[in-house]
Amino acid sequence: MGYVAVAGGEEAITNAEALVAFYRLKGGSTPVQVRQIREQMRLAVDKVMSEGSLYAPGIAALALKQAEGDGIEASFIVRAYRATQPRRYVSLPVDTRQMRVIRRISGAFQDVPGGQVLGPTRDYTQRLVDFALLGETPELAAGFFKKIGVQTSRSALPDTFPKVIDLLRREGLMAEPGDRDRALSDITREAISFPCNRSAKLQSLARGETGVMMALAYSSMRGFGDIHPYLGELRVGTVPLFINHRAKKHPVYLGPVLVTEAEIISGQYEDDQGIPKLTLGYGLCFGHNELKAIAMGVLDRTMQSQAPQRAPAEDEEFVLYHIDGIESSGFSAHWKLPHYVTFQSTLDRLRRTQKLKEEADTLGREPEPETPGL
Amino acid sequence: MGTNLESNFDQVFTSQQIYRLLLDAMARPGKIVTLARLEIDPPEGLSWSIAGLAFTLLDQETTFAALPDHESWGHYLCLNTGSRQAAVSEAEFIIIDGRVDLPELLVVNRGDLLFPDRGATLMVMVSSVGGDGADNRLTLQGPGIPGQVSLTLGGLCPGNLERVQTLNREFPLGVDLMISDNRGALVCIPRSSAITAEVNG
Amino acid sequence: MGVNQNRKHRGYNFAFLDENTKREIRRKLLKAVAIPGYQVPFASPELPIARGWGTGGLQITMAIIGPGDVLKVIDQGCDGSVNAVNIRKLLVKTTGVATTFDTNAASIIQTRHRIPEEAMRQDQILVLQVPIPEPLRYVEASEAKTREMHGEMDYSRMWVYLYENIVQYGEITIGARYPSLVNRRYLIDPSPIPRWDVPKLNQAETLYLFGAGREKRIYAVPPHTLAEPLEFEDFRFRVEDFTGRSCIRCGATDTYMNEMYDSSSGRKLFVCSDSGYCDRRREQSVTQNLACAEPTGHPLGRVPPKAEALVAPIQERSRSYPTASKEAGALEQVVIEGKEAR
Amino acid sequence: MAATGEAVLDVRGLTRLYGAGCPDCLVLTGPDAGTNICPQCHAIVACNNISFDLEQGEILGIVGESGSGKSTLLRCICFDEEATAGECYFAAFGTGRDDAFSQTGQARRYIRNHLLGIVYQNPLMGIKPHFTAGGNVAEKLLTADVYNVSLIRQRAATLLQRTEVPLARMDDFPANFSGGMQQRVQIAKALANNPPVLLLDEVSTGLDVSVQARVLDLIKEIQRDLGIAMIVVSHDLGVIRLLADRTGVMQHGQVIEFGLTDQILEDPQHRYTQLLVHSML
Repeated sequence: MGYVAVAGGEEAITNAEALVAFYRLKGGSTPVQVRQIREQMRLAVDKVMSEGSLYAPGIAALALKQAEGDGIEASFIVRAYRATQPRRYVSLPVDTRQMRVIRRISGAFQDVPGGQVLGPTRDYTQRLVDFALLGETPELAAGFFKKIGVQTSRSALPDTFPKVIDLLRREGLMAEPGDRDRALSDITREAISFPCNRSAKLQSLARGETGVMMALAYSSMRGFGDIHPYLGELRVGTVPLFINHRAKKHPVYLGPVLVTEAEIISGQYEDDQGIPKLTLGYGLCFGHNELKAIAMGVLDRTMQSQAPQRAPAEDEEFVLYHIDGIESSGFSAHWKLPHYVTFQSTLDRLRRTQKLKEEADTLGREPEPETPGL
Repeated sequence: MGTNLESNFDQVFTSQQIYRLLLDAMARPGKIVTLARLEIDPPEGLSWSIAGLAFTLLDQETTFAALPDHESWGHYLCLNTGSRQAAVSEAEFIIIDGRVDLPELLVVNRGDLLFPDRGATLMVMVSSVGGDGADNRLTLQGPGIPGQVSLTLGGLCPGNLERVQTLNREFPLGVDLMISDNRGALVCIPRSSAITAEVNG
Repeated sequence: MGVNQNRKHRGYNFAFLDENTKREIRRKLLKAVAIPGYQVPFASPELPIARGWGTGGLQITMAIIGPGDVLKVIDQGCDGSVNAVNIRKLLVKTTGVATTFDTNAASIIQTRHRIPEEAMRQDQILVLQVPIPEPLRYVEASEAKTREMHGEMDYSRMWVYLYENIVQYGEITIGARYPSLVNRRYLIDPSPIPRWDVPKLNQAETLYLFGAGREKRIYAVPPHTLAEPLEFEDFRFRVEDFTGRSCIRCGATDTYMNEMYDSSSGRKLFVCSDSGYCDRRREQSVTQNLACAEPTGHPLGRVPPKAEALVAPIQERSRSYPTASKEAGALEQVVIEGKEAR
Repeated sequence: MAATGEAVLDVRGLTRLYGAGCPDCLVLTGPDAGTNICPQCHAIVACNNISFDLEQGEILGIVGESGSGKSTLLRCICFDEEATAGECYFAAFGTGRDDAFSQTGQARRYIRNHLLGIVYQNPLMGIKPHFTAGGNVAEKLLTADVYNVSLIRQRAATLLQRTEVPLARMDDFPANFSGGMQQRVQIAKALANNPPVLLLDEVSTGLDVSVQARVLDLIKEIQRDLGIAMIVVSHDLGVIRLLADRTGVMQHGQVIEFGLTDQILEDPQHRYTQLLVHSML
């Protein structure tokens, strides 16, 4: 019979874990409530859901609390939790034409059917530190509600909006997506391979890390690549989610999911009939995360590039292998692990080559194998 | 009979035990391991040991084909593993009665050079694995084998063996064999093994 | 002792992974064994351990482990290393298996960066954690291209890399992760084990399984399989040189050692990287009343193992590969002595 | 003429189409049609049912204007492109009657590494500018299983000397070489493992006249000394006249005339060949 091995490392780990909790609470303020994070750190929660690849605002908020606000760490917790969840159903495709929008804009047209809906955005505010928030109290918040009137004017908005790209399609200006997959990939059940099909690409992008996706997309729009994007349409809102249930005749409604969708219109390519058309890059992610949706749309489009010289953002391997925050953070952090053994091996080689060089220098020749006479 | 939903197979622990034997056998071609008797009730002609291997490896993410094509086998395996039936040329697992001459074997998928792992796995029923008096005497050479190893198989149709040799003629393309009798004796011959066959008169 | 009694974490399946995930890994492992050295892609779902911290090895262990196994987990050769502890904790929490520090007593050993000094047997499995499974990354960044190169056994660029190394430095400069050819067909990255351990892969008794979780690849070196480090006829593969070194704890002169600087004297010291092996040697020399260096714990965070682990004798291992020249060692010795004199 | 009458390479019915093709492509294109583009389906018939053998030690010339299909022919033989139809037998591969075109990528790689040397018009197609000159020669030797550094360096030195690359530049990167010197490194590399068959595609095109002459002399010398069988593709009949024992003339994807080079030059049969020969004189 074996025994359970224990070691000094175990105690250290336990202590480190306790210290983490201590550092989180040592300031002495009231422990932050998950509901507060969920409601008042809305955009952080959305980012964690999207990068954690799980639509669960409560879990995401809890993970943020646990991670002391570190978004990547929180996404990692959510992703690991996701991997343990049974996969009972695959949802039906969502139709974003049915989206109940809270925000909808187009950068390509001055006016679009349905109109521009600014919604909750900081885009046109001055980024001044709002010292008034220092003294925010429940009473002040209630006063604010009274002032603006919480009754929503939903009736003033149409239920759904026509899509900008549909208008362009109708006019024959927009290329049909050429690489519609016959069977959808599932990147959580099968490692991606290259050339990568579209569904695997979009899945990878949808769970990518916002910062790195933005950086890659930015590299393309700034000059490393030939993409000159227009924001055809950006919408934020809820879409209804359905599944097919074995026991039911009709699709079963599960509930609303908040998503951000970006449709990036870019320069022309010839379609399969040889007619020049505009091309589309598509971005969709969980929650309200406009930068990610835009970056995703741009990257979806850059990866379709037919340029002979591939810029980084146009190389699908380069993009898809490097946008996952869980993978990149894990590997970047793993250098903290001991590497004594490999470093020893490196030192061994270095000393050996230094010695060979030294010997060669004293003999006055290059440190290389003999070149035979001619 | 034979269309039973089996409740006596422990998906967690029995399949783990079978798997370790299987892994050992695949790592050491020619080595005979013995599966513990399973209390299951597969349809006529399908041995409990092959059914046990199928329960261990097949699920809704895999496809299989039966040769010869017994409807009852297909139904039983679909029901108990969730695996889907596919054409012989596409299936990932081929459940085979090795005693029957099967020309269709030649169309089995042997993978491609980019993804040789897509080559199929053959689960082959024979009358006996090991022991004397068997009609096939094989010599195996390759990874997992110190030098070479002899293996006797009873009731394996020689034509099928030749077809496997044809499928495996260019490593790494090929198919991998798990061969078992109804006493639970199991031997594996991966594509990396070079097979030399002597057929006894 | 029943298995489930030891399972503390009831919220999860035995060995954490659900059975579907295990089955996929099991299927891929069989293909990996059947095609020695070929990298089989697998789904590799996230684990509660970070990517890059051993998730590939963990998934393999979780897919193969059973209640009767005895587990040893090491990192840098050491059972007490914090990451080894963390991985062992997760496995014990979810399986309840017995664990050991003793290489001989283990049925499954999960390891990062080392293969134990003691020769392993055919009833054991070694699971190696792999950060970068692709040996051709030295010369080609693209996965699509390296896959094609493996498909056609097109390894010339790797060979030229080694050739140019020799032209520039007079020697191959690869330290750990030394590319090796398996079964004369597939080039593998043997994981960042030192060159010292590479010969152990060749014609071994034991099955070696390699898992790269972040890169989603599994591969294997079966027992009794050729695994040859790339070398030239006139520039042989060499293991690390420890000529003139001995372990300050157990006195061994024939093990892979880590060097460290003594915090008070600044002197350079050497210590066995395989803590289990080192402990056993110490234990033996103590029982034989042979004097030994300071009776400290293993510097990498090890406490003395229980006595029942110390059973099998130390096995000598003969090596067919030369170490670097003795002069190199001598040269360095002078430097160290100079430092001491100050 | 060093040919022995023994075929080292036998090509049968090699056909290469760009595009989907239709049943009438091969009939509706060629010299008579005056085009290699199928009027029916717009597929390009780059090579149309080409057969020949290459004898031990001979130089076979393929001449034709650009777009006639001659380079495509070479690229199919060395597997840079996939032949649409036809067979190809190397005497040194398998039994000698194993069709190379129907082999897997792994077997093709073996043939390419062990039985072929290729020299492209653009030297950077054949050499890697970030490997040293010696490393480039080494690559070819390493693919052919020579694993001895001093042997490799010896052989590289001999070949680079032979191709007039200064030995002092053996460990430099060809990225810094002139086009002519890059081309000579490429030839040295192609010769490294003494391949039974050497394919040369417009090797002197684009080089200075003096360099061109030296490269052609070199090829002639190599053939004389080493007895390597070669296929030389060129648009320049002068090059063909200098090098080739036998010559095939290609137009619109077809071989329109085939025979001893001297005969073709003295007594061209096909109208197009006559035009070529007369324009040279």
